[in-house]
Amino acid sequence: MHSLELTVNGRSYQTTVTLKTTLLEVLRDKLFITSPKVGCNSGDCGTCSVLIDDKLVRSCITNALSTQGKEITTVEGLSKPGHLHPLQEAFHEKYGAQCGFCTPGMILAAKALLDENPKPSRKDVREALSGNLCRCAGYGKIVDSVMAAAEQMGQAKN
Amino acid sequence: MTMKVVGQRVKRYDGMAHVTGETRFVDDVIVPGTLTVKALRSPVSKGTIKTMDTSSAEAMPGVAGVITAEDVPCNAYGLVPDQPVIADETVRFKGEVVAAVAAVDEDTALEALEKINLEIEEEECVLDPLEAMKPDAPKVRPEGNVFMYDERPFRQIILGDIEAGFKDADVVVENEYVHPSLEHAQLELQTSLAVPAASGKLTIYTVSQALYFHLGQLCGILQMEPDQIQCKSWAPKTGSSWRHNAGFSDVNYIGGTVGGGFGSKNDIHADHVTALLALKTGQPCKWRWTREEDLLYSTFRGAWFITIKDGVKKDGRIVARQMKSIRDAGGYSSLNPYVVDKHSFVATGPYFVPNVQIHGYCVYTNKPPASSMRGFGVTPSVFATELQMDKIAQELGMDPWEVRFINAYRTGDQTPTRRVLNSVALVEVMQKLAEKAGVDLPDKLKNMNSKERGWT
Amino acid sequence: MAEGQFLKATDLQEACELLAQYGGKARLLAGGTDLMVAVNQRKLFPEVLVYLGDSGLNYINAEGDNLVIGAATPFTDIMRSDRVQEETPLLAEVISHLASPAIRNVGTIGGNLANGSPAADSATALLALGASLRLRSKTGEREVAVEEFFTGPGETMLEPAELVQEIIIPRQIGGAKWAYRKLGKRKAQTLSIVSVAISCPLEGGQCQGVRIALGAVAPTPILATEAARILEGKAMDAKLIDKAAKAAAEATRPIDDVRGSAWYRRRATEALVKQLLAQISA
Amino acid sequence: MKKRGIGIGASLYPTGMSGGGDSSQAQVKVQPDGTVVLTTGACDIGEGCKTVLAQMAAEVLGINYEQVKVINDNTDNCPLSFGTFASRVTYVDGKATVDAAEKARDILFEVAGQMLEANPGDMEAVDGKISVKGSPDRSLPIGEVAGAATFGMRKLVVGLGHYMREPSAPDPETGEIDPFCTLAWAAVLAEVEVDTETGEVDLLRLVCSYDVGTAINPLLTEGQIEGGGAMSIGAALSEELYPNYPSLEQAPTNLGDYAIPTTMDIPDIEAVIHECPSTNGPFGAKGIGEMTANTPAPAIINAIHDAVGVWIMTLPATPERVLRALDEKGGA
Repeated sequence: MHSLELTVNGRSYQTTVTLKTTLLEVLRDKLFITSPKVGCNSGDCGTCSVLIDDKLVRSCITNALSTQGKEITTVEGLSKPGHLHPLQEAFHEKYGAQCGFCTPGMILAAKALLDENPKPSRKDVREALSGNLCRCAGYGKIVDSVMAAAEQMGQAKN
Repeated sequence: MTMKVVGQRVKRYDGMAHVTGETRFVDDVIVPGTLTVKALRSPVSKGTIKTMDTSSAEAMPGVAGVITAEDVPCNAYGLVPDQPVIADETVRFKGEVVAAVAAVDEDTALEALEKINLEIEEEECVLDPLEAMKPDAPKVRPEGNVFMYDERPFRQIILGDIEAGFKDADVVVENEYVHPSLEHAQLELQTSLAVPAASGKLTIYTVSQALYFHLGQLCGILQMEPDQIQCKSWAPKTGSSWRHNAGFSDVNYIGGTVGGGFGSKNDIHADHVTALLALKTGQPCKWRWTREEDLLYSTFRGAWFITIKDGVKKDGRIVARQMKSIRDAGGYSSLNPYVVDKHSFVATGPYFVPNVQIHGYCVYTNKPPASSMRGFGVTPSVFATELQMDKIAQELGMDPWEVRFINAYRTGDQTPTRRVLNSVALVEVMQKLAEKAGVDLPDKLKNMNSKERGWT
Repeated sequence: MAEGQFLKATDLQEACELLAQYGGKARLLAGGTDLMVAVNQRKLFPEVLVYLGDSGLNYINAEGDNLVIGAATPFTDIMRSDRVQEETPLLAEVISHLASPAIRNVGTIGGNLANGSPAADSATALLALGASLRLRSKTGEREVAVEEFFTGPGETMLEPAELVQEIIIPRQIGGAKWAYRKLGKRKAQTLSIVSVAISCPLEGGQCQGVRIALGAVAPTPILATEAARILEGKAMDAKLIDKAAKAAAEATRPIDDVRGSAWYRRRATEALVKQLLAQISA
Repeated sequence: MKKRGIGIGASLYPTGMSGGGDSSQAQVKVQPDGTVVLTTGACDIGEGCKTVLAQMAAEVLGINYEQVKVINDNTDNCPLSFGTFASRVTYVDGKATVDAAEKARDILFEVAGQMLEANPGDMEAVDGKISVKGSPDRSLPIGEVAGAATFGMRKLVVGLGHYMREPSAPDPETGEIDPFCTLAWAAVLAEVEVDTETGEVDLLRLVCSYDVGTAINPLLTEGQIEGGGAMSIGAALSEELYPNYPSLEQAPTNLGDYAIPTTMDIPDIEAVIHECPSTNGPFGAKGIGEMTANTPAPAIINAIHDAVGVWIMTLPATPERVLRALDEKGGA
């Protein structure tokens, strides 16, 4: 076993992993952070999306040992009690979530976009979310949600 | 009365939990001491199990239990209970479960599967339903490859006089349509966690989209006495080493929050196996399918082969429809006979046809069992019917809108199953569509409504 | 079960030494976007992982007439690089259609090439750009043209203890016209059924050094050399374009697979080459 | 060359299991403070049944949606629902919920009738109050009534509801049967652009018009229309479980090769809601969960025909199928 130290949602953790352990397994099975989901284990669906040092990645095909010392963000880390991230507000308000299974990954993909591009077009949003599959919603209301959040965050800044 | 809540765009009840990641799906439930389940699947599409020796697997450190068909009290389930939980002697599709293992972790479970000594004598299979319908085709099932609706090998729907209808027609339009097999591709994989208790109570965390439907079936698997078995083809093992005698209140099915269904979770995929392993090992057992397993071996929308022959008047009226639809059901009934029924009941689409003859076939092949998927059997009938409408329009030199307006059901029309319709709105729905899409319909169509035909 | 070793290479030299030390047992890990899929599916049981994330092989430099990209540079970094966008815009365009944003964030160009996939999108861009690869081992280094690098489906000329150090791309400052199309089962996050990348420097309206690269239509990504020869030194017109497109289709050796038939791949190659050349000449 | 075309399709869809017999039950419990717990066996598979059932209960009891909490998570406590399929939950479980809520409301009317010295038959539940119809000054907050019922009159303010369409079997000879609760209606328009050289189909526009009876929650209704539309787009253009049917070879083993649509494959779907109330559904509702996935595919295929004159008789219309059809026809 190898020792692994990493920070998740601002809290540091130490755990042990093998050579083939994925970041997703660390989060779910060791740290009990379950918002990243197992949808394919091959990087095809995006339900396991998390941010590593603010960059969107697939935790299911991220070798855990490659995250040594890194900062991981999951959707649990976006909200504080009684205070949602504007993206969370918008997904709730605009019906960006149906079954909810893709939602955590979708919100993180959207966050990665807005961090870099605070005023995206609908096309920008579609491109940024193109690796996150949703089988319920047909994507329109998801794009609506991201656009609304961008608007909200833009106003908050001014 | 004006309504205050109904009709409002209120936010999703569980939306807050979804966006915060709080929503707990089956895979997110953590119970200490849970074993990992993996299944051994048939490598062939059809065959007879000659050897099934699990002793080496059972002897492995870390393996808590192995089950085979011998361990299933009533090894037959489904709406038509004809599918074994674990294949017993005969395998009918590639990927059919022939044994399952519960072990301390995934690696151990997978290693144990490799230690099971399985020999299957491969037999000639049939994958094409059109081939399977031939008298000399390899038998998927002992009693024949076509589901019997009463005395017929098809569901028959008859209205009016089909021959008179064709005689009355000016033109006959006949075409063949193929609707392929489709996968639900719901994002939450087939997953089940069964937790036994010393009291005898079994708790199952399920992805089911039909809790009570599955509860009933599961109790059937766990308790039925041999003389209660409805299936004829697969006799249960009376010498089963244990029997649970479960009633509805002995099992608590926990679920209700499903990560996408679309019909993929109307059939039990994993709960029966985890339940049996939990009862055998006395430990919580969890089985999460891989995406590959889910794509290849879970239920799916079976393929359809549809022939439509319509008798049409020059003015656009369809006066006769003869339709033959063949459903590739795969190896077991699952919900297929029902799917064919639903398809057949509405096989003229949203159009009034006075003379109708529909034959819907449910045909078994050596594929995983097809079953429900969003739209059941209606999806392929809509596909075929709507292409057929455009082909009729083309044949008559008519506008595709007009053909649909002319034939659209009106209030008081009779369906092929002789139901008289109320609350009909197709004409209005099409008018709204045209308006939204910026299509300027001719006045004749703009002035139609669903109350009356508007033409003679 | 053997514990396995996770070794971080802090520089190129160390990476090469570790590869030499552990021979065939060692696997290089950068983004892991292909490697970990194989591990998850239990097709690969690595005993030694040599991690390249901190090896310093993440860079985009201008060296004389060339742009030099470190093998462990993630796709997103390449795609967003001003230098790449200005000097080899074809590469940036190709990468923008590759896999998905999350994969591009960590997947590296060296890893993509080393896998030797016939459908490796980055390879078509590099073939069209006339790039070469610097391969490195403990005992030496060599530079090979991208067209020589691939030897078969999933196969490259890399020796067991050798790695891709960097990619060397001739800079195309001004002048060069280019075009790219990828045809997959859907519009994003999809493997190529056919991909075509064309780089076509024009001098006085004439094609000079045109290169037409084809992906997913042969055991390796290939160059349609005959098609290029047809165009070389000529001004493009519809007739010439047709001829070149047919020649490109002739150069393919496609297979039937889950994504498309050989027949279709050949036809689509012709169509895409034709459309892209028309786009370039317009 | 690229050519554009427009295609339409129409359809109907039956609400509830064909042949009936699919029962559902519900329990509505009014707590002593007037808040409500609805217990149902219906699974929420993403369509949002918890939301619409809570809306129905709130409407009957004249309270806010937020005051209704829903439990649907286990069979020990939740009453029976046959399942979330057959587009049945809004209608069948909806009727059971309305039945339960009305029965709970009847108890409140009876109690309030005693408190206000009025006939329970003359009461109404609106705006969180139980009032005598036409006399807004004679009213009590629902919490006060529920409290009085619980602590004063020792009553359990619980309504148990049920609905089941009588089971029926088709006549073996004619197939005659009255199989479904009600019918919903749909029409869809698709606009495509077809590349005549590669066979690629680009879906430019999808307009979906649905009769939903009554939209209990138009936001969720749109969600169904858009989501079903996306599924049908996948069926029309890219999805196929057995590419070499009937052979099992080359069946996709991952979600890259089984190509469900991504954000880039779906245009902003335009949803049109038409409301022709069902005569017997809860508040006139019908069920459209499934039918949304049926009509876009043929509309897209008809649009391809309109664009380039070929019929794709076997789904999906992959570029390869379109190109082969164009070859057979001798070009666009």
